[in-house]
Amino acid sequence: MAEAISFGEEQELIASSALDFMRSRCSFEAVREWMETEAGYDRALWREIAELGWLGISLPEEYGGSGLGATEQISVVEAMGRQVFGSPFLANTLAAELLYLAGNDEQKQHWLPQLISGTRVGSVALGESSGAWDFGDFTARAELDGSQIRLTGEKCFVLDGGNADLLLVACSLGGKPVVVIVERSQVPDTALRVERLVDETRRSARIRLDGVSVPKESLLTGADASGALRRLQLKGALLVSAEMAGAAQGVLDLTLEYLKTRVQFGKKIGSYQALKHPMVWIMVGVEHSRSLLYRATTLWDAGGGSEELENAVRMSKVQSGDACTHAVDRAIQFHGAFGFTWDCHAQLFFRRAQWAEYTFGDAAHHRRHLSELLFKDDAPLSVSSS
Amino acid sequence: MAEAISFGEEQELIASSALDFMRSRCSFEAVREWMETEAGYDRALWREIAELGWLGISLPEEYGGSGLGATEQISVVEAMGRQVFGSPFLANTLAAELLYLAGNDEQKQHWLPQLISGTRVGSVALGESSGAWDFGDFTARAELDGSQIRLTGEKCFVLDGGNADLLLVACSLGGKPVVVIVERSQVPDTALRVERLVDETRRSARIRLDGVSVPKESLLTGADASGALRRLQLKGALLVSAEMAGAAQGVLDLTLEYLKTRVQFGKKIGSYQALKHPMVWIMVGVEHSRSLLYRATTLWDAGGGSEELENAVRMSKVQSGDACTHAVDRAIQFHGAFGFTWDCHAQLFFRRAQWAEYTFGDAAHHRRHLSELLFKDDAPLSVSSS
Amino acid sequence: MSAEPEVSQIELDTFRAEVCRWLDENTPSAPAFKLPDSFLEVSSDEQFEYLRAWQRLVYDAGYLGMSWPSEFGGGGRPQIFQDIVNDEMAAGNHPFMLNIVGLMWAGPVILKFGSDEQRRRYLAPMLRADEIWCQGFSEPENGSDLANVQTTAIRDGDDYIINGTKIWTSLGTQAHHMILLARTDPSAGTKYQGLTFFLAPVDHPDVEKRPIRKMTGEFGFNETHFNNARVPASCVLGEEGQGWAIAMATLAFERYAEGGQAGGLDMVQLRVSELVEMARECRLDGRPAIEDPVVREELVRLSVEERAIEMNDLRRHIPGLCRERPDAIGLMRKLVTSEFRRRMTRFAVSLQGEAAKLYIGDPGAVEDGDWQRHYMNAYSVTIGGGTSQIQMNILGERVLGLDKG
Amino acid sequence: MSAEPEVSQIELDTFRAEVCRWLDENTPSAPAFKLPDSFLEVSSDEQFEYLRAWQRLVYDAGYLGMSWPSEFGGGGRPQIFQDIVNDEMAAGNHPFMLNIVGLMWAGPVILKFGSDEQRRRYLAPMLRADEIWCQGFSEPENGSDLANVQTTAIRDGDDYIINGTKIWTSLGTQAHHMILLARTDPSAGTKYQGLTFFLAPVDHPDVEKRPIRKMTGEFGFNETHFNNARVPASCVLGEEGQGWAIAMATLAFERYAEGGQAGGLDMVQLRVSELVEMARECRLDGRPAIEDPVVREELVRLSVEERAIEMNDLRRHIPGLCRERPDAIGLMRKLVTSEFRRRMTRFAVSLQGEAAKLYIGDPGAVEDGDWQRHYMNAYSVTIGGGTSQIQMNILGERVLGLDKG
Repeated sequence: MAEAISFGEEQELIASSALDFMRSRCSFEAVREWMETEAGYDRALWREIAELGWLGISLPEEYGGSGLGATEQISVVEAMGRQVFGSPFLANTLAAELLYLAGNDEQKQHWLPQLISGTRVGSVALGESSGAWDFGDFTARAELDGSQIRLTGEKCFVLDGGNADLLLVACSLGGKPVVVIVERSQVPDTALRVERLVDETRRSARIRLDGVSVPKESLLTGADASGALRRLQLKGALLVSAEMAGAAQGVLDLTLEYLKTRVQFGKKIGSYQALKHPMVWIMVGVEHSRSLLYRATTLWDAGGGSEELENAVRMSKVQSGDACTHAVDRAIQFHGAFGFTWDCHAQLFFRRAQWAEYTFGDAAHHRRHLSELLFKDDAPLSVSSS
Repeated sequence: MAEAISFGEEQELIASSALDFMRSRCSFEAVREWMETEAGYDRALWREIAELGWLGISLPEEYGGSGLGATEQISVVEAMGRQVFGSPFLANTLAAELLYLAGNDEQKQHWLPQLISGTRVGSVALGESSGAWDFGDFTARAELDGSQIRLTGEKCFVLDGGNADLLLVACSLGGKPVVVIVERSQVPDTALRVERLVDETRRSARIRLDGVSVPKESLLTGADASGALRRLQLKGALLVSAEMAGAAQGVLDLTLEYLKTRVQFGKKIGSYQALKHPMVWIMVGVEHSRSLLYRATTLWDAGGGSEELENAVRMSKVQSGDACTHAVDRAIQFHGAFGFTWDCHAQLFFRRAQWAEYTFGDAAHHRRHLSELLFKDDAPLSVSSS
Repeated sequence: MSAEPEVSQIELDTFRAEVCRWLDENTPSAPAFKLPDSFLEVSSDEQFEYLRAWQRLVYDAGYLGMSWPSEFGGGGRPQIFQDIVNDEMAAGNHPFMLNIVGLMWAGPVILKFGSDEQRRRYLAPMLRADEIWCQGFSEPENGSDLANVQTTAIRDGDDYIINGTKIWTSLGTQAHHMILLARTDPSAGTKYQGLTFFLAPVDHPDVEKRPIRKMTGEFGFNETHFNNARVPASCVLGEEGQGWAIAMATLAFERYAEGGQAGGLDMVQLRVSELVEMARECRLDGRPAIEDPVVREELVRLSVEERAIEMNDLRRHIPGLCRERPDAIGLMRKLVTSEFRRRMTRFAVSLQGEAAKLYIGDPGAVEDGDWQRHYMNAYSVTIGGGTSQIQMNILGERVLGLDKG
Repeated sequence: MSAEPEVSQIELDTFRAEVCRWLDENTPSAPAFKLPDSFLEVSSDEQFEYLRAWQRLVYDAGYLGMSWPSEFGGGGRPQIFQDIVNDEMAAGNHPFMLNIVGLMWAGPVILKFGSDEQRRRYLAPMLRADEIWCQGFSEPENGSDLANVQTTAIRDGDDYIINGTKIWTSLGTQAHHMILLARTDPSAGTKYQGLTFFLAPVDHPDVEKRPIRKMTGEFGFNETHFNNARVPASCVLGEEGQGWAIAMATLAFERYAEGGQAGGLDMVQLRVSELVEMARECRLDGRPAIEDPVVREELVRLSVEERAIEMNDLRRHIPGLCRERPDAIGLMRKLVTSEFRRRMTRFAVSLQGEAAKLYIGDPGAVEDGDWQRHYMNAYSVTIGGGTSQIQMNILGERVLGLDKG
């Protein structure tokens, strides 16, 4: 029997140093400063993060990575979530993993060290305007034209699209999904539009591909792109789940602090059961989230590709999503009128939760999938338009 | 525009006298006594109820009824629900209404005065072992055999089946639904089995029809049985909804009383927000239930047969069901260890709520129907077994 | 406000038809700029002027203040006429009234406790939106604990000198007057004593206003600082020291226990039918959201609750159907409608799939991100005017008769 | 209880296999009569004797009390072995242990506070179910407010004379001993002082037992009346006056903060997979319930929560993953699992359609009405051993550090 939840000293070390780092360097005040800038993050801090080895934490050492696993990786992401940290970390991490999964040796050797060292920023262009979370039938297309690949269509919700030097664009070629490397310099400025997000600490972009043309060596040819994209999707859900577990924990702490200081009717407001009891359920949600998250990373690192892993990741995203969206909702309410202000940090978490819930599938989406996975022997439902 | 909620002095008079009567004559102690008896009710009280005119409250005066409407009728049922009153009232009322809807003049003139005066008890045999709430394809069958009708099959959940002198049996004849009058004396004792219900204040029975034979004049021939049964189903849902609205109100009052007397840690337990706030939501549920109930009865009395009426009745059953099942759940919990005992009256309401929720369709069933009614222009869902 | 004479159904039906016609003909077209969700959200001059012009038009047509006495600028008719106007305006989702603090709270409280002179001075300009009112009960240190007032008003000859800070004053920068609770006798026995209720001018050099930014990113609330602001004693409503009782009466208006002149017109109406429309347009996992049975089920739940709220509003006017807890529906309305709004707007956002994370101003946002803003603004009603938690205390104690905690 | 030496994974795997084999071979077949849902529900002699024989068999095989010192009848091995047995028994839904009050509370508290003489006297017969234990903390007037003890124990020479009533004593009629909290010094300053913890014999003529009927219609609890019952001073656990501290330590066992010998074995296990099975069998509106997407959605929600609870149980043994709130998972377990059980059993009943209203004994009932009974019995865990509301206070105060109300 595989260990149900693995735990190593490496993970503990990384988790506690990540939390210390985030708390000291990414105060909410700093986050608010960065969010007013165009890029949304601080490049000096980005370099420090690269030096800590976080950008390639789960990738092999031969590319400059740390050679650890998802278990250590999510410890970092959890800590980031606690402080509502933005930055292209998620974009860059997913770009590196997609390259690692689907790139050929040359592509990996060329690009991975640059992404892992933080000298260039990568991202993945997955979503389209349909908003579908199950990738597959991309309307963005690639066509071979001599030594070039010509692209058409549009990609949406591209994480840090405006910050990325390198975009891994998922599109279809001859009816099959492929991934193409597009450098930012190959995209005209007018083709990229930064999106206006609910979460102002995050950046994303919509990119028109019509007219973009890249050398045919830009096609990732190391492995089947379908499989790689499916795995990347799961990884994305797992990382965002970790972010939400962290954010739920962060907003729980923030709210507790307020409940322990704010006085009304001569008593700390946290002494009232109307606030105390819901806070207990928020804590329960956090604990559940963490347990399911660690279970999913354990399976990931055990080398799964199995249905059990998919199950575990979806359960983790459902649980973190429900817990976090509930926690931020109560955080606004329990801060009272102050909670309704821009200055109260609860809004940072509230907006982050909105962003994260709808990134790599919301809880309802994953529940739909789980219902198919768990009860697959039972008559599936189909819809017939009348 | 029709009055959205009608209200007359007649209704107020009946509502307050019904409540007074129920409170003085149907104490919880009395209810407990009756539930230990085989019949489950007190025949002397039954005669009094008949004298009050409640058994034919909404039926025309020519049959001995009071000639009032559903609005007055549900005022009585609400009051009964408040005291967890059982008796064959629901069975007898539905039998009389079905006779009135589908019987021919002779049948009405013969039977209605007997049911309305309480000299004989009627019931309706609608359900079957499938447990389906949408009647239509009855497996119980009637066959013409000369001057006789021979019945086969089985009816379940027959309200007060063991108490009834007269059963209106829904079955199919030549593929169409019909209703046949069966007198209790025509059913062998061994064919009737009293069911063991969660609600011990209620009675119901399962009846095997094989071998039962009645004169062919027993067939109701006054109107199309399908339409009558559909309307009866709605009436049943409406009456049970009223019962649940009353029961929710009753258990709210019962619990409030406990919360106002029980002291823990030197304070009335109702002063704790952990109990006070949920009680507020129970009250909200009660108020919502009553408003939707009165809306449905108003439409009923306005002579509806329309989709608007069906909508309103289903909404009423959904709301009363949700409110009542929630109220009884919290009633047990908030009575603490005493709530878990047989002696605490909360259990009477708890068990009644279980019975009522699953009689004439539970909230989930009516929500499924409402989803079809409200969004009928949208692709309906169909299930294809794979 | 006046006793209600019998009005025939025919007269009411005729009036309703007239109102509908008038609204059809006179409601201005939607402006090029974005309108706010409620008067609490007014944050630009163009929004302000648009809404002020609309209120003025409604008043000049005779459809506002209909039940207030005609000698003070009202219509002197039974409240039922105003209710019909309110219903129709809400049902047709016409723009809301601007001067809500005046119409709902200041007006009724001046009618109830004011002198005739005060009624003459304030009511007509209030109805016409010539003079805007704001509310000054909350302070930085008192949210739910309203009686903990720190602002002082010290008598000085024929004036009072006011010092202190009020917070969450909506329309604070445009307002002319504030209903203000201040401590005139700091030595009084309990925190409930020694308070006085003022109709205070705030269009005044010693009153400084600082806008507060909301979680939506917009403005609309203010902090209002009184720095030795001198107001005449004629601004006291009722008697000195009567402040708490008058404030409580005002909150009863606020909490919908008694209808003001603009009930139901203080906020953009949101209806489940709009969600159904959106569910038809938005796709989840490749199918219209409306085809997802789990979505349908929640839409049904919301529809049932919406209908119950509507029916409550009708039933509360029938005393025979509200005998046992006559105040219940009125007092629970704020809690129920605000929590419903929060749940409904949150669900609305979830229908949009990945686009749910886009906000107002993004061309790809569904319905221009309005629902995202509605959702955030929903907290202004679950928090403002007494949080839901305070509402539950009030209901548990006043309606259910449970002990105070 | 003992310090935990390193045990190799191989040794553990071998042990687990051995346990599985033993359970397969030795678990008795289901009896003809209905077994109760938990030890709280034992209400007939045949149930009692069946469960007693099973506990004895398990103990005699060496699978109970495994971590208690061998000199007192235990196995003297690391707790992990007992945990494995508990896991496997729970997973396979083998019958539960009978003497739960002893195994979970009385045993641990005697080990912690008792004299060696007491340990020798009580522990082995407890493990073997030769002597049955019951709990005597609650009284008619104290439910949540446990310290409000009215039962008195007055010293008289070498004895104490006990008077008063204890309530909700499960197995009260069969029990030999009760862990009992009584007031030995009524003049002590606060209600928490002057209490003493007794290991009181209840198989005694001056101790009268009256069965309490539960909402399920069954029995299982008792009122236990002490009428000048004389018990020797050797029955005092710890010191006179130390009662409250020892009772609190006992409740910590009860609330799962520390594992006893029978964790997870005190109740019939209910699993979401059983609901899925039932949803396949039952039809709603003519279709198998499992095909209804709304049913499926709730089954998914329950599955996620069930998995989270399982994973919590694993994670709590990894200190590195519980740094920030080390007690959280242990202390929240009772609240979470009992509320989950209530929600799950309620939903289970709803899958049965109209048959949901049939009860145990009706031939048409689904699974003989077991789920209806499970649902009602679920309240014994959301109420017994500290209501969910009290649990939330404890968690809010001890784990989250919020002020007492």
